[in-house]
Amino acid sequence: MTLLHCLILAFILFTIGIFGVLTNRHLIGMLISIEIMLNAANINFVAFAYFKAQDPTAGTLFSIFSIAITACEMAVALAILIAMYRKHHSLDVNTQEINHE
Amino acid sequence: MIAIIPDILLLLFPFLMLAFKLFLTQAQTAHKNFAFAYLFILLICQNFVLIGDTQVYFSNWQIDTFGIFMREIFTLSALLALLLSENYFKHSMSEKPKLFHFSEFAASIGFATFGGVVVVSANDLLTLFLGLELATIPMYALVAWNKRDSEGTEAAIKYILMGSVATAFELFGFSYLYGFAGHLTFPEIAQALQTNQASPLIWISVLFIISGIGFKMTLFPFHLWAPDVYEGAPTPVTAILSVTSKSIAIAFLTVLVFGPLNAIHQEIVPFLALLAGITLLAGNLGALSQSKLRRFMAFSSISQAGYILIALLGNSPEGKYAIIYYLFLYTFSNYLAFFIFSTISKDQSETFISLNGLSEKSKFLAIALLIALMSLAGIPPLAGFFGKLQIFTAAAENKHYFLILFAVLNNVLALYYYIQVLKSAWIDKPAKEIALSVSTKQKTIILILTLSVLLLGFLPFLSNNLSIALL
Amino acid sequence: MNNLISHSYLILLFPLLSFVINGLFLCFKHRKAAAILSTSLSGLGAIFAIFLVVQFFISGAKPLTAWEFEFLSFSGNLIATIGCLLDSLSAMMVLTVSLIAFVVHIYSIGYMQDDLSSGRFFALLSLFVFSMLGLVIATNIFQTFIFWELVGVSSYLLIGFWYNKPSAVAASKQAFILTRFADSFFLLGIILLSYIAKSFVFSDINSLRLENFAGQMISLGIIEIPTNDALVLSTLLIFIGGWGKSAMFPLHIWLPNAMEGPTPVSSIIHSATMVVAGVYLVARLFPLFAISGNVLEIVMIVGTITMLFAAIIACTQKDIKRILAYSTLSQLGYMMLALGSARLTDGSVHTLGYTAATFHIFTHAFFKCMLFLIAGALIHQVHTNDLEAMGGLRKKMPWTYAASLIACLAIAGIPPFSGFYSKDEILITAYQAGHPIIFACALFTSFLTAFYMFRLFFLAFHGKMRSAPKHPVHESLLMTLPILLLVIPTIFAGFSFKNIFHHFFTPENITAISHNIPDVSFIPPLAICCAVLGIIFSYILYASPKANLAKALDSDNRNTFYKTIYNKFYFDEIYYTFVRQFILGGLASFARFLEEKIIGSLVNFFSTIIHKAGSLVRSAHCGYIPFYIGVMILGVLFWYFASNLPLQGA
Amino acid sequence: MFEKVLLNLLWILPFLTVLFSIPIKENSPRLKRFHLASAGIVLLSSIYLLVRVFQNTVSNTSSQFQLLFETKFNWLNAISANYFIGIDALSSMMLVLAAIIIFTGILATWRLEKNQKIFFGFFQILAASVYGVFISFDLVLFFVFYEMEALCMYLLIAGFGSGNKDYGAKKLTLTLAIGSSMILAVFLGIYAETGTWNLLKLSDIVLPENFQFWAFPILFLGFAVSSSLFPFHFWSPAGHSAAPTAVSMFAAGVMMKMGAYGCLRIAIYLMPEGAKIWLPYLLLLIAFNVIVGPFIAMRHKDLKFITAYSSISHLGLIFLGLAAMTPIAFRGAALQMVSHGFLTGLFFATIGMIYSRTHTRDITQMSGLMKAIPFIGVGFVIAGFAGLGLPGLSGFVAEATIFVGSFENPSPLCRVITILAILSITATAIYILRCANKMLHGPLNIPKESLPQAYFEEKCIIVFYIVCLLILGIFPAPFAEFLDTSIFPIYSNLMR
Repeated sequence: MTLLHCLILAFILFTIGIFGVLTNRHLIGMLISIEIMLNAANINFVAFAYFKAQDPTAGTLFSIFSIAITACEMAVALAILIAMYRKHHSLDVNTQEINHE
Repeated sequence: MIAIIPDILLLLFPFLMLAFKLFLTQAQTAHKNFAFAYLFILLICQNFVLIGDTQVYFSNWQIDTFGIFMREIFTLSALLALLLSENYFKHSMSEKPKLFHFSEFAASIGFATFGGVVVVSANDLLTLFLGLELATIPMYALVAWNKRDSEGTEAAIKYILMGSVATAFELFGFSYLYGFAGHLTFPEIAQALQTNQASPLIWISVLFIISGIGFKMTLFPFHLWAPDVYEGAPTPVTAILSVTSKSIAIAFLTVLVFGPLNAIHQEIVPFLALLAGITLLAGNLGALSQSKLRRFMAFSSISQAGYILIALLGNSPEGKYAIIYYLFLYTFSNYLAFFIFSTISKDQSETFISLNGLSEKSKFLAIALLIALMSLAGIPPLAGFFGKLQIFTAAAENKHYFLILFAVLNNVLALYYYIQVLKSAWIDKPAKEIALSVSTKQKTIILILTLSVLLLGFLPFLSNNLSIALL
Repeated sequence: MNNLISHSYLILLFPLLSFVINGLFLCFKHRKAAAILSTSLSGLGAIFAIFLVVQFFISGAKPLTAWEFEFLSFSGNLIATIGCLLDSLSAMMVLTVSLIAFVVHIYSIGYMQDDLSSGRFFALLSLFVFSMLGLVIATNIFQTFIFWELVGVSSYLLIGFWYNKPSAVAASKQAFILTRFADSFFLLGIILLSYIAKSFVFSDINSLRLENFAGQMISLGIIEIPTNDALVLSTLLIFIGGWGKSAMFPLHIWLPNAMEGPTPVSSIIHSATMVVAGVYLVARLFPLFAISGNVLEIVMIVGTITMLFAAIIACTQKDIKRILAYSTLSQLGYMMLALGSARLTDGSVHTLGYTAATFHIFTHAFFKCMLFLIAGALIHQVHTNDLEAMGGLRKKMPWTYAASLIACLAIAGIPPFSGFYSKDEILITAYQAGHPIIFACALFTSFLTAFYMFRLFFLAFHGKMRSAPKHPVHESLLMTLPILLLVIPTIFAGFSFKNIFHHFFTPENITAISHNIPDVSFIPPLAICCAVLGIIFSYILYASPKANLAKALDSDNRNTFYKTIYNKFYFDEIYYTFVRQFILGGLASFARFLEEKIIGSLVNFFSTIIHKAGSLVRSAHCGYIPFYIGVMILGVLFWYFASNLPLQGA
Repeated sequence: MFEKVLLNLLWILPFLTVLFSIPIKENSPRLKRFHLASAGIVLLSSIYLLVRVFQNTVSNTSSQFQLLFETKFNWLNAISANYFIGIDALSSMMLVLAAIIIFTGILATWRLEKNQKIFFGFFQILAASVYGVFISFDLVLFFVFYEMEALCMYLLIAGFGSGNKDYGAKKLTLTLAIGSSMILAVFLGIYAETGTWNLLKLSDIVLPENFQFWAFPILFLGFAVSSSLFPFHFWSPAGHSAAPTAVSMFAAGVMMKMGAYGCLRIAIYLMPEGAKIWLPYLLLLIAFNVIVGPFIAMRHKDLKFITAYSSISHLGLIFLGLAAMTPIAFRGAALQMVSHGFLTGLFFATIGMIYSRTHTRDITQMSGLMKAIPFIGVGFVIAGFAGLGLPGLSGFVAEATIFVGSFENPSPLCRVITILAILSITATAIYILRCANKMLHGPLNIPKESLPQAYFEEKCIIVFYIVCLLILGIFPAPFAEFLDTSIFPIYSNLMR
């Protein structure tokens, strides 16, 4: 396992995330896909820290912080989703968008 | 140690607000007045921070001149946003139900503002990222503040989904930057960029970082969310989105571009130039025939983002100076516009039509509107013009003549749509007479803002003081 | 006596004063005062002019610049000045203009006494006199142009004096525009000439020599021509100015139409003074014309055509003023012909033409002015211009009748009246120049002149009244006196001044050539014969007891030829068609089409494009989240390719 | 010192007037008088300054402007922009022109019924902007004043105009904004190349030839937009026809001159090489103005359209003078700027008076007005005569100077266009006379009671302008030589 393998893995994950966001019509599903994208970045950090970096602690720290922040973000997101669900009783993007003009 | 005190005070602000909420449940007005007074005093404190060499606290909390001025802008914006929001907590508006929980609202704004402070104080990528997230996450909540307003919730959904995608891009870009440099601290990244051959890794990382921040700064084509969110959010939140959020984003870019990435500034510049050009064109075109004021302001702020970006094409001190100067004036002009819109929105929707007959009802408001919009359009001798002038001068030093020509010609488009608003306020006759009720407090604020917009550009004090500090 | 010349600024001052005072203070409310003021000032002017001119000729008639001040200095030598050049030509013109102005002023008091706006009339008349005097005393061609335009505008204002009469308004506009059209060439000529000569001053211009410019070239934009040719061209362009002002064919049509103005105006502006400005200009620049190759021939041909053409038309007209107008045209043609035929076929130039033309300006001014005054008197009494409605006025207006007989004899060229002498000179010039056809034309025109003038005379005064006048016809003193005053020069100007003209009126810088002058002694009797023939002819047709007046005056049942002449060869119609179809309908419509359809729609096109782009941008903001995110991701890809970052190999 | 203060007051006074007029009662006679008094003071000071400059100017042979009564201090240090004002021959003449037009503009609006405070307030700001343009010798300051008019122009036209006013106002404001954008871009370029905005310092620095090549046409055309050079002239008919009288007078009389002034003072002065390369080609654009303009005017019936196209063609003559690049032609252009200001001011003023009485501007609907309102009619006719270049009025002097001057330029294109321009004076006569004849002459078709005689202030306006036209038309020599002191530096810079 080399750095390249990890980077390719991360990239594939990132692409999967993108694909997921684009194709999912369910808001929760989209959030999960976004989570995958964020984790791909985390893998990058860890991989760089492990294989290459002069300052390996920084990379690992970064990924831990980012996981925590992502959690916050998701918490807010879920709160908004709940507010949304209370109004619309649905979390499908297709039913929700207000078409402007 | 003195320089960090305002930062600590700012950090305390949200906690104090929450504490008030917990312990003094009844004194609603006191909350508000406390918040205004606190932020106002904070602003004055920040003003007393000595400007000079960069000071570093806790190994990565760096306070430099740029940061000090940005702090002032953030605090100013927060103060104005709270003042603007006051009425929205008092009674419901024609379009939106009444807002609740002022303390939490103020606390969220406080957190977002502190996020901005973190961004400009950051000395490594991690802090930078933390600051950005700290500034962003409260914004998501603020957009959705009004639970009973489904539009607001939907806007928040859009905002948070796209914001998260943008965060992912940014994080991905950061990871490559880290991978390239092997460090997270700015000086070491800068050194790595200077010594090593620039590899494709770095370019991808730059592309991802700029795309990610492009979302916050509403750069083309990451700006699509802005009109919907600006429209859906409560008006004070819209104002803060268009000022604080944008300022934080541009501060983020400035910190990066003139900091660690300065070594590859020349290579990034064409990209930034294209981004700026296309963004301001897109913003201007979008604003051409709008009918809703907040949506209109969204497009206008998109094009303003394009203008600010032009400053990054210049060299470090001039570019930073131009950005700060512009942001100051932009803050005043933009809030002035929002304050005026808020006065009409009590009984009417925030659309162009509601402005009709404003000049008959209140000459004062109509003139203030004229000044605000013409300042945004960059007509001398109003503040906005001088802001743009500084930006263009910064870019001209690096001979980006073509972009400048393109940008100034775009000004004409901007002038067109600002005139459309003026037409509604000055020329068109209202279908039915609806009385305006403007409180003295609002009038005072509007008067102060109007005078600032009128004089801050033309009179040399602000400009010269900033230039002494920054250049 | 020298102080008279040093006070020659008074020439201009009197009429200017009259114009300013009248125009500012008296124009609207005090018309009587205006009339008296301007008449007395013009009387003073006339007296001063007489003394001045007499003194000038007594002191030897040396050309001199009496006074001069700078108007505008362009560069170096190119200085436009306003000054007073006194030489025999300008002295003669000053005298003529001042005298006629005075006479017409007196006449106008009577003629305009019922008109409520006569204050304005006198103001404008003074303006005209001022401009005309400024024109004739000009020291340089720039000054000429300045006053040339001023006489043009005063003519415009006076023709359109009765501005609520549409025909008068139309005529004034036509007169102004046609002369303006010619003036634009005049101005161009001046600029070209001054560019070559580096001076505006007449003495410099008249001493130009073609040899000095040999080998030089000058660019006229599309083509480059030798400076010599450019000089000739500029002379031609300047002549075009005179062409318009003197209403030479085919720019003549404004003059007959200008008769819509008050009759005193016709008499002073459109017969005696302003219209001879063209002739005066050619005479003033005669040395320049003399060196300018074929321009003099053009002058001659234009003069001949106008002379003949106008005389033919005059024979058929019924409007008394129009007949006189065509007669003026014809006489102007004579003068031009005289100037033009100064150039002999061998290329040399002799001076008789110049003398003849200036002499004819002088004599013609008096009798033609008088004829107009008479016409005015008739119109004032019978309230119509139409000869058909007149007749039999001999008894009612005996003084006028006598005066008009003298005037008609003078214009017809019967000795000893003045017209005979000057016309005789012209005929001699034409003959000497070696153009037999031109000479024949001139002789024939002389016959026609006698014919149409006596046609007018007989129709107006003889026979019996063909319509009953509304008021009793009588002669008013104020109008008859000026007519009688003019009888004096009409009788005496010919033989008494002939020698003066021969002595003093030779152009500078031209040496008279006196070789092989053919015998001309047969010309005077021949001319008299022609004139007498014309008189007899018209007597038979219009005044003899057997004459069938009804038939002679009938213009409807005539052959095409007569009708063509009667309708002035349809020149008015051609002109209107040209203006409407070509200028307004063609050029102007095209210009407007260009402006509105092409430029306007280009502008609209741009704004449409921008609005389209705007709605395109707006339609992207559809509110659909997956679309937004998709665009974001595509945006990253887009910038991957478009950002100019050195991403290759990534 | 007194002159210095006066010069600064020129632009400060209008602002102060606006400020102090806020407490005055709306639509009261005091308000009007207050504004009139302020404009009158400015007018008197500008005349005084003209006299002082006239006394102090000596003939100039250097390539530097002879600047008097300078005030200079640092302004925006960050971009080293200075507050730098001064006055010389050309600017003092233009100042007087502007002051006269502002003064008469206020008089022409004397009978405005409502919203006077707004109208006069904005009008004073316009005034400040033009005074500033003519006295500032720092590019930033110049631009601030130059662009300031965009602030008020739209509202003045759309709020107080007539006809298709919103459209016209937008067209005018936006097109002018295009021009000023181009100017701003080049100013920034000049600053980046040289590091200074000071016009006097800049004249010593030779801008790189490559820069001049690109920048000159942009700058020149940018200025030419406000002087309605083809193809940027389209704002003028729409704008003028919509604007209220005073604004039309201002726009045609002063604002359109600001562009030509900038072309001469800044574009040609700072970029002589660019001028030499480009001006011969720009002649083609000028041809449209000069030659096609009058023909378009012939086909219009609306008085303001006619006058707008007449302005276009007259402004074309200014550009012909500039493009010919000879000292006489430059002087002619400068004279034409002043002269056309007066004549077009008179034109629009009389048109406004006629419109306020007949409520139509269609010349085919009016007839015989001379009978009812002779004073105004005479004013119109004299403006017309000045427009068609009658000697004795200022138009002739300016036009003749331009023609003589531009004929001295030996380039073929310049010759052709000069020749055509001279010949096109007939066309000018045609439309002006057509207009006067249709409208003023003939039988009166409107009841005389609805046509009150000229009011006192209207008479004042007319007399004022006629006096100006006559002074300049009869005694042009002192003015021409006076202007030469400002023209010569430009020419000598060009020949360097």
